[in-house]
Amino acid sequence: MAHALMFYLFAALAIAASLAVILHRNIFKSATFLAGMLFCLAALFVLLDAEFIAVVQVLIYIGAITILIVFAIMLTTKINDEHKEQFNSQKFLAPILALGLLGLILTIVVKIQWTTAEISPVPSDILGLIGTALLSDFIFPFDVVSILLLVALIGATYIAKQEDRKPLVTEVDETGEHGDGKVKHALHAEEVEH
Amino acid sequence: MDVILGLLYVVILFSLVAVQVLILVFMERKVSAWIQSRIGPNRVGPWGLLQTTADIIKLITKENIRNIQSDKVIFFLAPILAFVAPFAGFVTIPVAENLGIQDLNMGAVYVFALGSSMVFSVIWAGYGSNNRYALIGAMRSAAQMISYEIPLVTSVLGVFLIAGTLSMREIVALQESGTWYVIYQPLGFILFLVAATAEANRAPFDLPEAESELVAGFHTEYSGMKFAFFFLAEYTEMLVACSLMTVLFLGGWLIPFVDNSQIPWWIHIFVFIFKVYSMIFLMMWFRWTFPRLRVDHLMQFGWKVLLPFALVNLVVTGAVALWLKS
Amino acid sequence: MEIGLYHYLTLSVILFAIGMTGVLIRRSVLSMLLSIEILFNSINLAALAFNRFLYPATVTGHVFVIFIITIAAAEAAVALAIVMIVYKNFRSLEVEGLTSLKR
Amino acid sequence: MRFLIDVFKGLWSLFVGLGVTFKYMFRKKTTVQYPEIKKPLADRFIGYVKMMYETEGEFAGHTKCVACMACVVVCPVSCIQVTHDKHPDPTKKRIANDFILDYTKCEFCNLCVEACNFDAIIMGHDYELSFYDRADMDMILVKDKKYNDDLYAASRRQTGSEYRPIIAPREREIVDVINKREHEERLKKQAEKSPAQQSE
Repeated sequence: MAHALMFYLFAALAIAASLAVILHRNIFKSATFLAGMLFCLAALFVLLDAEFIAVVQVLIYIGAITILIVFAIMLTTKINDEHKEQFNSQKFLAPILALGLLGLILTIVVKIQWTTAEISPVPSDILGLIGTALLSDFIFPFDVVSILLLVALIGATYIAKQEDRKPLVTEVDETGEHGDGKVKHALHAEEVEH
Repeated sequence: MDVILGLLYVVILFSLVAVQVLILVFMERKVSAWIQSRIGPNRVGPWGLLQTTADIIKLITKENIRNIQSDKVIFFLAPILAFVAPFAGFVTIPVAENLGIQDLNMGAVYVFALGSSMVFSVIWAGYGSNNRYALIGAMRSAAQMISYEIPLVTSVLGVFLIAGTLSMREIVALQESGTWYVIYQPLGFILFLVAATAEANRAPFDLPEAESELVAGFHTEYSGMKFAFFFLAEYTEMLVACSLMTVLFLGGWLIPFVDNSQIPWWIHIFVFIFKVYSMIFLMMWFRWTFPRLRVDHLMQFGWKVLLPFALVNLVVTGAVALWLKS
Repeated sequence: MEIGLYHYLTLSVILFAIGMTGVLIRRSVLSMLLSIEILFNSINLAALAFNRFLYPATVTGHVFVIFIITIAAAEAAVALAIVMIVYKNFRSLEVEGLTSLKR
Repeated sequence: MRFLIDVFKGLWSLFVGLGVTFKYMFRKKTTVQYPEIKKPLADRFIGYVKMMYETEGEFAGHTKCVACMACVVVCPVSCIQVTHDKHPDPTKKRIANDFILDYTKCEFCNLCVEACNFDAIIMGHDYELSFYDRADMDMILVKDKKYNDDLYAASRRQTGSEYRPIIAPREREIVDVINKREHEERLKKQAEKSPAQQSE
């Protein structure tokens, strides 16, 4: 009973939060709602007896990825520009398409008879099992992911650090000057001093 | 029934933490006074003991001021999250052999996860106040916190490697017979101490709220009760960090070289509290000794010194553990 | 009614549809990034639900989720670097404007 | 290698710093418990304007101020108000009846004291200038020509121990010498004048 109650509560919250993510005009609040949705999902993971994944979700998704996105938001977009058009021309077509897809997958999900007759208890030492699995059965994907992370790290640093490339903007900004010289310093103030 | 019991736990824990924070604030003022050859608060109550109580009463009865253009909801939620996140970390910390609310299977990681979600409260505070100083302070603070989280977690991995478990209670039990993990992991302990100080935004890493540079960083706009919550959050975070240190490195409630099963549980509690308070004293001592870091040095220190040492520590620990095993 | 696999899968599919809508209708690159995170998480939920209800003795679903989270972190880092450079060059993050690799 | 040496040197320096502050923890405390214990002030301390009164002679207790208005004129913030009356001493023309100083304006610039030709006001050693009421800050230094103990106490919190403040001792000496000389000259003049008057 408690399980069902918790499930419906967090499911409703997750759906509401994700709707807020895609519909809210203020992008900072969108990111905040994303964190809320991730937290609800972490709660659902606990209901699914995956406490470790729930903790990792909070630690990495909320604590690192969402914060990174918030940083990018702060550094680029004008947050309070709420009167701007936020949606593109597909805003009526896309939901229909998504609803169609939803119906399709739901039909498939319902049609299939999953063999869930008995729910056996989960092993107690799930953490040890994950560790063993990562370093035995999944050692190759594990290595590939490690290398991918490293490559992404180097690549991201390389892309973000191209300060000697000239900014290509030539539009006139408010002061009447060309944007040329002024664009650089904001993002790369700390690199200049080295 | 469970719900009522849980609520009871929360209320008890909250009052305990609040009292601890009162004591800690008083202790901080006294330690700072001694280091600067002063006397410190000595007027309100006997030996000035009621000084912090008076301060808190003043903060609570203060008018609640809010910038009219600030974001109401986010502005309100930020101090609450800032306090709740470290407060919830107390759930897993074992104070004595059978004392502690819940021993989670991955207790330590749970505490770190809560610590990482604290960053959000800082960003909320900065954004919600609609104030540039607050926003700059918040961004600095967030950058600092996510940078120092990595060495913080990496430095304790050695302990987990030796212990082979993430459960706090088992980690303490493994340190019976005086083999504290600080002996096996001195480097890890130092790194954890430094990173935890930075994580709690304490001096010398208190750039986010640098009084002389940024007014008060992300809580510039906060006053009264909400400010009190941020204050509470800082000290709670310190308590959690020091409790973690005690559990992971200093043998929790255990007394070394003594048969601990013969000792009554209330002595264990006192031993635990004594250890936690000595670590807190160390942190306060840091605060009143070291000058504040410059912002670029802060990042350099985190990434170029702490992280490499933490990784080296981890690799060496792993290699030695493997060698001993084979 | 007992909460079973169907419930979790339904929730997962709904979240997936919402995420997809978000990717399709938003103009800003960052909003699309947020929607992609929703997509990732709906997959995580499905993986964990399958693991819990079909093969509870193994941890394959958990391992998958760990990989997905790792890749999401890498993706976020690279995407944000690209967002930075795009913003530097175009002063805007709207997808319609980003039709050329160079301007 | 150099990096490692730097790191260890840095670590060592931190320990040294901790040692220094640890030593300071057991030093003698330098706090002065203020309201109970007061540090002696420097002689030149500029506090609170004080009125001087005649201490001897026929008119002891009367103010020295003769309402020449020099201080009123020189005051940069116009914080002094003086009303005057006829002086009971026939050799002097006027005497201050009310001497009111507005401390909300006063900036302790010492100009009035320098302008005073009769040594009637002086910068005292009182520095506790906080009040509960704005009206208290209009301080009445003289009322009805004479020093009035009650009035004086009421107009401010009496904190200074000595009524007659010490300014820099050397200056005090010079002032005393000058005063003495002037007094003698005045007496001499009087003595010269009076026989002449008598003779006339």
